[in-house]
Amino acid sequence: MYKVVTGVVGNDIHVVANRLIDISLQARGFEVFNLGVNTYLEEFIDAVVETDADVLLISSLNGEAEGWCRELQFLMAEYELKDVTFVIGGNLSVGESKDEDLVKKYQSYGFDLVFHQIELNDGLDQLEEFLGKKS
Amino acid sequence: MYKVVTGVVGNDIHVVANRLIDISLQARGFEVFNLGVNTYLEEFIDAVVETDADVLLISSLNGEAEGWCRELQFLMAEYELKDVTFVIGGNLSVGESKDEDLVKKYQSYGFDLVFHQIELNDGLDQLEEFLGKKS
Amino acid sequence: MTLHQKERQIIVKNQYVDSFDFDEIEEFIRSASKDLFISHKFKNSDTTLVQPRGGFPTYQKQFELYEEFEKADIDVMPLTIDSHTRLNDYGSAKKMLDLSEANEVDMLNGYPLVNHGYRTTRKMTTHFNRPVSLRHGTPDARLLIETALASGIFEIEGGPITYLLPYSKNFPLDKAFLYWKYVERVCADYSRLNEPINRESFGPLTATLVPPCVTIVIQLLEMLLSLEEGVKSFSVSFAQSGSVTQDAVMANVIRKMADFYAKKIGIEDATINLVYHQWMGAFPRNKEFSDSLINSSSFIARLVRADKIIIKTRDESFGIPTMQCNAQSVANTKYTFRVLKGLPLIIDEEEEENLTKEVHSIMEAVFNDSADTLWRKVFNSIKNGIIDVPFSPHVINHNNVITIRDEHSNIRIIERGNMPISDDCLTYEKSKVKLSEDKTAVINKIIEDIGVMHE
Amino acid sequence: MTLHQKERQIIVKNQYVDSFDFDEIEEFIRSASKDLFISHKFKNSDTTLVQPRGGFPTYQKQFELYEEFEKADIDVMPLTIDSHTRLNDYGSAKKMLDLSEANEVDMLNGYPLVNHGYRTTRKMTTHFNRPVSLRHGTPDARLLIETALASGIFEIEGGPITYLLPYSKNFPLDKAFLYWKYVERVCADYSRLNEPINRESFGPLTATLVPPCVTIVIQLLEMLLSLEEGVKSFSVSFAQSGSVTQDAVMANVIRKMADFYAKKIGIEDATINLVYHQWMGAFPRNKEFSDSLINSSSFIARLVRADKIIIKTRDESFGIPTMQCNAQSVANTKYTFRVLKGLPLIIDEEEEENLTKEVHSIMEAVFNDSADTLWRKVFNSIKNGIIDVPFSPHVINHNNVITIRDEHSNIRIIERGNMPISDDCLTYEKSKVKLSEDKTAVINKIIEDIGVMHE
Ligand code: B12
Ligand code: B12
Repeated sequence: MYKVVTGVVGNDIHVVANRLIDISLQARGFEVFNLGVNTYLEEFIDAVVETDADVLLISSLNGEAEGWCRELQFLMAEYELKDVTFVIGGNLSVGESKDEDLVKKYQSYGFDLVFHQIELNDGLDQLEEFLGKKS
Repeated sequence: MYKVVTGVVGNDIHVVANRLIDISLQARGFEVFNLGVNTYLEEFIDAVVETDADVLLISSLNGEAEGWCRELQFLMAEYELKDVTFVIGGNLSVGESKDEDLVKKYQSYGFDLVFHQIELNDGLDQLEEFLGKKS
Repeated sequence: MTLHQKERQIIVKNQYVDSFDFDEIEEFIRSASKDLFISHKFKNSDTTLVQPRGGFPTYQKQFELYEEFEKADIDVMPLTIDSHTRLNDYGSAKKMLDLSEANEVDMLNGYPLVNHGYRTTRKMTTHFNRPVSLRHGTPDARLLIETALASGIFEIEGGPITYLLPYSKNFPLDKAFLYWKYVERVCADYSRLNEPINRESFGPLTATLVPPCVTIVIQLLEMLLSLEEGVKSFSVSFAQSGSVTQDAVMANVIRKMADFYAKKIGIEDATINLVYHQWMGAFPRNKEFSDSLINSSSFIARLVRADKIIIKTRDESFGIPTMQCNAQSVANTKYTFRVLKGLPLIIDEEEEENLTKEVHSIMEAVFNDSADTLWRKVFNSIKNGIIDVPFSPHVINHNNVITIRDEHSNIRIIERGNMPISDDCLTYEKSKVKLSEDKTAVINKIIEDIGVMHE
Repeated sequence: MTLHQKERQIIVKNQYVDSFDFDEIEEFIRSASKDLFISHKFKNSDTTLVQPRGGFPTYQKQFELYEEFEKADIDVMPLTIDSHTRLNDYGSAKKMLDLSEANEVDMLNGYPLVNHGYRTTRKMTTHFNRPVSLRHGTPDARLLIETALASGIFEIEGGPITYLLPYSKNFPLDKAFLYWKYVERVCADYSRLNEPINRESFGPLTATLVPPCVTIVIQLLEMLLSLEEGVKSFSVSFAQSGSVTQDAVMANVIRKMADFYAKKIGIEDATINLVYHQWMGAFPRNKEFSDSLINSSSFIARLVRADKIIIKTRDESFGIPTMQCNAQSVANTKYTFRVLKGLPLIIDEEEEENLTKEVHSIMEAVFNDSADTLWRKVFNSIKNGIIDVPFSPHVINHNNVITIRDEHSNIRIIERGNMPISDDCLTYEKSKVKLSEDKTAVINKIIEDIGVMHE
């Protein structure tokens, strides 16, 4: 059973997707630690360390993710989080953006899977596939 | 006082603009011979000859004008209508068209003034100006 | 051979037409898929069906249009006929069709069905297997309708009044009645073979300041003329008036009156549906605004619980729309219908009472005409101005009724001409508008009212 | 120096803020153009005012946005604040503002008003000389509102409940009440100098299946808290529910209740206006459909006779709209309002009675709380779940009320949690929905109901 820490990053309080993600992950058999909205990157990392999670699944809806997630790479290095799968999804830019540009950018920050404006279930399918291949 | 023959050409029965044109021309002091809708080019020419009109002002709304007006040049030659001002206005093509292309085309058929999708009063202003210069 | 059969043989013999094989046609209709019949679709649907307009000269382009519509999950396919065919000028239609085929430029504003013929057209209708509605505007539509029915087109729009007064200047009205009697009979006959053929009247008329009572009376009369001949599925229709309340009032009254008058002539087994036309008058010259107008029309169609809506496109004021634009309009309307929920029922008793009275008095006057048949009574009533359609180009029409919009944009009668509406009703109508004494002020107001949906 | 004055001095002293010159500010407000006051505009308008949303990080871009809006003849200019400022995180706001200015990329989702300051911002508001409405979502908005009023922004949206329960997870609710009390007082004070400052509550809340009674109770309570402090112009608001009837019912009930409760606390000289929000929930991912949805919302706003509408754009589900897109939305809505006429009045007595009862019983329970002041009563009522907002991210909110849509898309309560609505009312609500026994079926229905406006 995979452990997943999830929540909405930064000053973002869009909670609806977060509630649905919680339900969906549980339905797929994950053990879920939901930090809810308005969660800072450090809090996510702390929770990952504490719960020994396999996945960190971050949502962002209000367009601010970039400002908050640039530092993932430094924190990853600091805490040596090598086996954790990093996922981000939601609405990942202010205004409209080209998908490919965004994906590249967030990968460079250390995310394995980047889902900009992707249906939740499509994203979670891909996550399961990714985890399957990894193990 | 200028005499003007007007009407809607061909199998076109859009009468609303025709009624307004009648009122507007009269208000501007023209003597109006309104043949109404569904009038063929030959009928127009006959009326011009009969009334000794200064202006032939044709409307077309249903997009068919081109099919009916190509023959103007031949009729003009046949009846030697040199002093008559030929005007056409309304919606002069099926579907959307570029204004310039249309104007050129209708001028080549013998029209002096071509008003595709032009406000009635703007067109009539230009007609008066044209008649002023001519005399 | 009956007179009707003789007439039929003459009609279908035409230099522009391939021979008709009536046995084969009957067999085709008898075994045709139910999905081709809108009467069947009406029975099994609880929302408002969506139908655009659309007709291109060539078969190829018409086919492509239907492909686009299919993608938008259209309910009813349109087949709009070009205006040469409407005037039975198949020669010009052929010339323009040839030019269109040769030059890839559309030289016709619709599909020349008679020239294409039923054998070709049927391939298309059966391929898409959705109801097709024939939109024309033809006073003598006998050959056209024979061709349509043989093609698998089982909804026929029009009627002797609604396709004549707005669409023709000189065509003899009495002939139109006889020609349409023929059409009704053919429709009624074929209706016995499978699901009923649906006939639909064209309520918008000239789409220019037509008062509700005139629209409704004409709808009722065409309905009665059709039911008389044995048609069992009929749609009455009207177009967005410019006032939401007036639309609701019209819908409520027309539904009640249709029942009432059908019963009055002893017919209880016919199905009457209500069709709503999106704004049919002059459109704004702005495509975004046109989209807004179109969506508002869709909203009203649901408010008045129309069984079908006939839609426009954002290109309306420019010209025949591209097929993509047309299909987009279908998709948008279907979206609005899907998400628009919880619609209240709108009733305005005072307005409904007034309109009902007006309709009854005109209908009474028509019935009281001394002629022996209904169509002659109606003919006489139009001839003497008991029925009078504003802005009709037809010579027989009186054009003495004058209407204007009140402050809520309701269309109000300020001159009744020969129309036999009571003094009370006229007083009611006039009480709603502040009338200027000045004649040019009235004319300017009318011009403004024609452009009521402009930017 | 009063306590209020002391508080004020502390607030405006902030490392990110230039000094406040209160004498100058008073003088500015005293002599400000009436056109800057929406309260003045409400008085002199008989249609629904149009207001979009919109905030860009840089002054330059905000100015350009206003230029676009001006061209579309906007009624009320918006100033949407970025979410760092909303959380009083002026440091991050400054960092992102600098980045935005340097890189021509918007690194904030709104205008960081505090960082720009009132001296700068006022230049913009007075230049355009139209009412500006401040949209934020800030629990502690004291500094923000001081800055806004000094900038010539004379409509302040929000309130201790509506800007907390949907917008915050941890911010202490009791503090929010006190901070807003401060805001009300500042608004009331400045209201004496010229036209009244308008306060507006944020009715949409989480925009996710909030039942009408919860919305209305919260609107009434924020209104009362504001009037108590001396505010004389207040707007209650709600968002499109998904059912036209439910919208009409809400509008009728909220208007009556606002009058009733204002009188109840002895206030008769305040003006209460009604604001309607276009669909605030999840938008379709199709821009054409979004346009349709937006237009339908505009239609409903007129049906319910809202005094103002707050609009969305076709970009809603994608991100912050471009200014052109936003201005187009204004122009479209204004067009629809111009041409949409003859609107019927919609009344549903049964629904209105039920909703009125629900509102009264919750209000009664709040008033019956043993605390000494209204704000403490309200605080306690939220804390113990008498008021419970579905999908609130805030820790204090119970999240025990469960709602679902009935077949007409009306939002119905199926679990009342601690909300003191009567058994009769709950039975009425539940009678409207066919409830599945299966729990996952209910969850799936809720997910579907959240996406009710999707393609
Ligand atoms: C409802 C709503 C609100 C409510 C939120 C209530 C609440 N507490 O949850 C309110 C009104 C309070 C609100 C406030 C604000 N909002 Co808001 N809001 C919305 C809206 C309309 C719907 C969001 C929603 O609930 N959708 C339903 C859920 C189920 O869908 P979802 O959130 O899109 O999530 C789906 C996918 O993104 C995906 N997903 C999400 N996370 C993940 C993760 C993974 C791994 C995967 C695979 C998928 C995935 O799955 C979900 C289900 O399909 C959206 C616009 C829209 N989408 O239509 C704007 C929107 C998200 N909001 C926006 C903004 C800017 C704000 C505000 C900053 C200011 C404002 N303009 O009002 C504040 C935010 C304050 C803050 N501190 O964050 C912007 C974001 C801009 C951007 N990204 O460029 C949007 C896009 C609107 C817009 N176009 O301007 N908002
Ligand atoms: C009302 C209407 C009808 C009514 C007409 C009633 C009647 N007897 O008058 C009905 C419903 C019967 C009808 C029928 C048809 N119509 Co029609 N109709 C319209 C509509 C909606 C408004 C026309 C109108 O009355 N406008 C108000 C008047 C005052 O404005 P106007 O006609 O545009 O004229 C203004 C200017 O053009 C200008 N003007 C006109 N003439 C002249 C001349 C000069 C010199 C100048 C300077 C200016 C000028 O001044 C006027 C005032 O500003 C238009 C679309 C639109 N414009 O919104 C379609 C439209 C004109 N119709 C069209 C068509 C195709 C038809 C039909 C063939 C088939 C059909 N699709 O229904 C039949 C025609 C049959 C036939 N034989 O012609 C097309 C024409 C297509 C094209 N040009 O590419 C249009 C554009 C709709 C469309 N987009 O498809 N129609």
